[in-house]
Amino acid sequence: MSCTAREVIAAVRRGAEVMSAHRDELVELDRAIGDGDHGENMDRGFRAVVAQLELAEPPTPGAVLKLVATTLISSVGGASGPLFGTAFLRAASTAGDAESLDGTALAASLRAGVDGVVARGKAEPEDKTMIDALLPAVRAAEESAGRGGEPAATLSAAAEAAEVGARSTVPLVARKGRASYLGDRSAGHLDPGARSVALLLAAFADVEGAE
Amino acid sequence: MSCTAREVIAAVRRGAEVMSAHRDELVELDRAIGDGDHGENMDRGFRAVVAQLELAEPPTPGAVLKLVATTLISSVGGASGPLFGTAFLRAASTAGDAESLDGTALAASLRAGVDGVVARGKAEPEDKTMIDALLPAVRAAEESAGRGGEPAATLSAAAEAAEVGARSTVPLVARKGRASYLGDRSAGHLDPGARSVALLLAAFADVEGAE
Amino acid sequence: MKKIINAPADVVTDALRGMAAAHPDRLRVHLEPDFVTRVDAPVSDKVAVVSGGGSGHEPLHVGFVGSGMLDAAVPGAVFTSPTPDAVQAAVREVDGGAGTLLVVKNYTGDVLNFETAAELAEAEDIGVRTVVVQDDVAVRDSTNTAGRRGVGGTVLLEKIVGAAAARGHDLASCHEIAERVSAGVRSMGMALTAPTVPHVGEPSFELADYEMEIGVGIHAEPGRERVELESADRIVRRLLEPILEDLPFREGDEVLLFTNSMGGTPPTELYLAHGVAERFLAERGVRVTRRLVGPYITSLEMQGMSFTLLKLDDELRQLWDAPVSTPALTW
Amino acid sequence: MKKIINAPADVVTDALRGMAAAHPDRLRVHLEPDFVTRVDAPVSDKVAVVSGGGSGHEPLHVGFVGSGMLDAAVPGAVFTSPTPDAVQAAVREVDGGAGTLLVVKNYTGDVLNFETAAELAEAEDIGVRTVVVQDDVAVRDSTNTAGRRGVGGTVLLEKIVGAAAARGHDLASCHEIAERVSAGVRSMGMALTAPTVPHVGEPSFELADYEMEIGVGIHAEPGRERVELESADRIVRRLLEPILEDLPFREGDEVLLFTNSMGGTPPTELYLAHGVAERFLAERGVRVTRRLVGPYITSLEMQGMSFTLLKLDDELRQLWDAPVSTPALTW
Ligand SMILES: Nc1ncnc2c1ncn2[C@@H]1O[C@H](COP(=O)(O)OP(=O)(O)O)[C@@H](O)[C@H]1O
Ligand SMILES: Nc1ncnc2c1ncn2[C@@H]1O[C@H](COP(=O)(O)OP(=O)(O)O)[C@@H](O)[C@H]1O
Ligand SMILES: [Mg+2]
Ligand SMILES: [Mg+2]
Ligand SMILES: [Mg+2]
Ligand SMILES: [Mg+2]
Repeated sequence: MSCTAREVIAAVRRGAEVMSAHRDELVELDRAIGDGDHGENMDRGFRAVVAQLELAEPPTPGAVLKLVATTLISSVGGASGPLFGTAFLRAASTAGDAESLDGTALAASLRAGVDGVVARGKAEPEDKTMIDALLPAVRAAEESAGRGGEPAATLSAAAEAAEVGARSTVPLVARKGRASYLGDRSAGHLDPGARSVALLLAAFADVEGAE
Repeated sequence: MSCTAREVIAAVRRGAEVMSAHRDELVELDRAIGDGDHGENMDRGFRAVVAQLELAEPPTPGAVLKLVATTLISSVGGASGPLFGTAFLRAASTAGDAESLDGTALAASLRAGVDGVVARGKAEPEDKTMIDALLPAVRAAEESAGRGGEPAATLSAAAEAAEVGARSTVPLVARKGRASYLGDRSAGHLDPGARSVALLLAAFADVEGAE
Repeated sequence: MKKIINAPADVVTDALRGMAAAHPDRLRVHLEPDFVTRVDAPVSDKVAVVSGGGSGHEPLHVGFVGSGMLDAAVPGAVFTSPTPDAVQAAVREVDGGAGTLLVVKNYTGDVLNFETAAELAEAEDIGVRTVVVQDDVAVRDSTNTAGRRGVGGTVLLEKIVGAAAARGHDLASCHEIAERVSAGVRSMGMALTAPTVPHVGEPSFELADYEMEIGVGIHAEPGRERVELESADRIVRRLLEPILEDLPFREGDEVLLFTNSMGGTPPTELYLAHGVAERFLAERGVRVTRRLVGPYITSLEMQGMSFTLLKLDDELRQLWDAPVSTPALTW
Repeated sequence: MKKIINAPADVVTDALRGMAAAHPDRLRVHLEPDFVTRVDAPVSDKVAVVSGGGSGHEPLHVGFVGSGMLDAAVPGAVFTSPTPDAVQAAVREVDGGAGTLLVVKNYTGDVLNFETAAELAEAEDIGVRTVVVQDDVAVRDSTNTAGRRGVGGTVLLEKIVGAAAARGHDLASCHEIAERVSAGVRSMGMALTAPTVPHVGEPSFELADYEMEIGVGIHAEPGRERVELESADRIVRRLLEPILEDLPFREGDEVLLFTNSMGGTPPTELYLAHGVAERFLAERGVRVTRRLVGPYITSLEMQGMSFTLLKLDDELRQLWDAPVSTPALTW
């Protein structure tokens, strides 16, 4: 089994629901070590994505990912807008024109997306950013796909690893993004961007698992 | 017995002490129905008077009253500055060059002062202003002096009446000054200016009584 | 009390010292008695325009000293009218031989102190006329009050009469123009929070988290009513309706709309309210042709706002447009 | 949350509508994407100066659009960088053929979004150069942070480079001047209270009644330390000493001193602090020859202030003095 545009669209819609449901939680996380807008940013961005999907549903997984990317870039702003935007854009390129993605193709898209975030944001592991959720997620995805995992298995491996990775940001002292201004005071808080990554991947895995 | 410049000076100094001791109370009263500066205004004014008295002590009761008047006028500001200033100025005129004031002269000075406040401020009885303490005070002073009362008796009659008069402002709805903007909401509060009048007259009576 | 100050009693003087340091090319600051004059005062043969009042409403009046507006401003203690000797000293310093117009806000203290100052100046053969601004429709004008308070209209009046004086109008004409502005201007304000007077140390009133005060004065005097917080749309309506009712600003009238912050309300909210007000007035056919938006007459750090509407005619519009150069208002 | 607004999500757009109504003669306001241009843009053969960033710092940047300063400003959501398409649209609208200088405050979001915008504009053959302002000495500049934040220096840089563009400097020269300002400017701020972001509804941080935050950022980012409230004299010292330590402003140096309110701090306190700062600098032989005092880069309704010091040379001083005409800054 491999996932089609229809499934990617369903996953994105589910992601939007989750972002909306967790808006206030993400605002609170960002208020603690940032400027309190992350939940609003992600919610605004994914609402815009859903609005775009109402107008027309792109025909391929790659086209869906590209629509998500450009919509996030032009509606989120802040640090997370260009970073998530780049991730989806690179993932879209890698997905290309394929009608559907198998586990390996999915892992490759995820890898391209994560590399894009690293290239743009220049964060390193343990800088207390979304990278700390993304890197373990992509490694887990690649491993699962390498074992011949289906998209559902690949995504749920990624989601689990992202969850662990996000939680690992709690004790860290931030070295990138707004939280870095806090110095030592940033320790003891979950990074909002990492939390978003974990939430989104869990939402995507959810939908794939249900198919 | 009649009171000399020395005694008037002592009375004024005692008045200054009382204004300083009651500064915060008067601020609170004015905060409730005005703008919260009355205690600060009166304290600033009487401290300036004491500073002037340190430089030179005027030779007659009239000259002392005039010094109090001009100093209050140039240091208090607000509504109470010109009103108390006018009161002391008119009182000084009436005291003239006399070396000392007996009960009758004292009552006459007080009358002139009160008339001055009415002329400048155009308040009527029960408008909830200092007038409501001053008018009963001057009537009591005139009565006491008419019965041949000494300055000490005259002043303590005035002080007692002022106290009652001040308290009578509590239920009134203000029709003059800043408290009038409150309309019905001004009822239930003691008028700060009336309270100052009562405090000052009690302080003056205190000193005269002690002589 | 959270303020960036040293001794509370010195706040006004310390701030004036800072103003002197900040504007050496525009202002001359005098201490004891305290007043501020334009650096080139007196301007010969020009009517001098002098105003003043309690401090805490900055930039009013000290920030409006300069060419095309005030020749001098006399700040009293916080929320306390200045004393006559200070006003007299300022008048003496800026009168250029053509007389002085005193702009007074209608509060008992200001009226009485400026009255005495005018007498003192006249005794020195300085021609003095006084205009008393009383534009606050929150106060019902009746024999049961000290009369309407002078609020936002003061800013517009000082600009316009300052321009008239700069153009060479004589004292009688400046006074007539000032009275015309005063007759055609109305204001109403509201507060979300209370200010704290430095020498008091406590907020001037208590307001619950969900409450606002409608019709508040610039000394945090209570207003017409205390109601629950509402949307900007409704707040704007609550302020503009009494203004439109009081002075018949009618369909087709040309007006200046002044949207003022009480100090703590930031530009975003103020512009937002201004936009709502323009639509509200347009719907009623009132033509806004000039506007002023900003914190120009404030109440320390109070959050809140006020609207002022002034009926314009050709002369008033031209005087409004005339150049002005002061620390707080320049064009 | 006490604010004069309608729906929290519409605050920025609603405020822009009000700005359009308030300044029809100066500004053109575009919605979706949101940006503000001077009414006469594009100015042919002049370098266009474009800035932007999250809203909530007004008058920065929208209030600085006009002749002698910005050609366009691009406001994002409150405290959130604008998106690249909005910046690109603004550049397209104001570029007059001589290229565009982007003024970016150093925050991850702003840098990334403007970077993309620059790429998009270059793809359309518009010459673009970028200057990143990073003047906040509260943040230790090390590999352990996102680098220093851009704060008060941005206002001075926008004024000066705006004047250079107005005088006909080309893009390379404007960029060089901007880099010179950036190299010679340092800032530090403090807060007495926290702002409340409309879509959050709660204060951005909690501060006890007796506390202040030293080194706070304009998005209410925490600062160097949280200490007990102190006198203005000590607060001024706490802000100026790190500035003087960081960039050697030395005896004899000529500087511009910018005393900025974070929004909720009123003029009295600001001028008071300015006066203290001038004395402090004079004692150290630093010559203040130009000053700016007011709320120019704010953090919503936050009470607090910041100082910015800019080293002046003849060219920078002349560019500072050059005429400017915008809603918030005019001379
Ligand atoms: N340089 C970076 N690289 C990767 N992620 C980053 C970087 N800077 C910030 N982030 C992520 O962005 C998140 C904050 O996003 P958001 O609050 O939407 O933007 P902003 O910080 O501009 O307000 C952080 O929690 C962090 O995970
Ligand atoms: N018209 C008036 N006639 C007599 N007394 C007045 C009048 N207006 C105000 N007062 C008195 O002045 C007092 C207030 O004085 P103060 O607070 O010092 O001045 P302000 O009202 O200018 O702040 C009031 O409590 C009242 O007694
Ligand atoms: Mg954020
Ligand atoms: Mg009072
Ligand atoms: Mg007062
Ligand atoms: Mg942000």
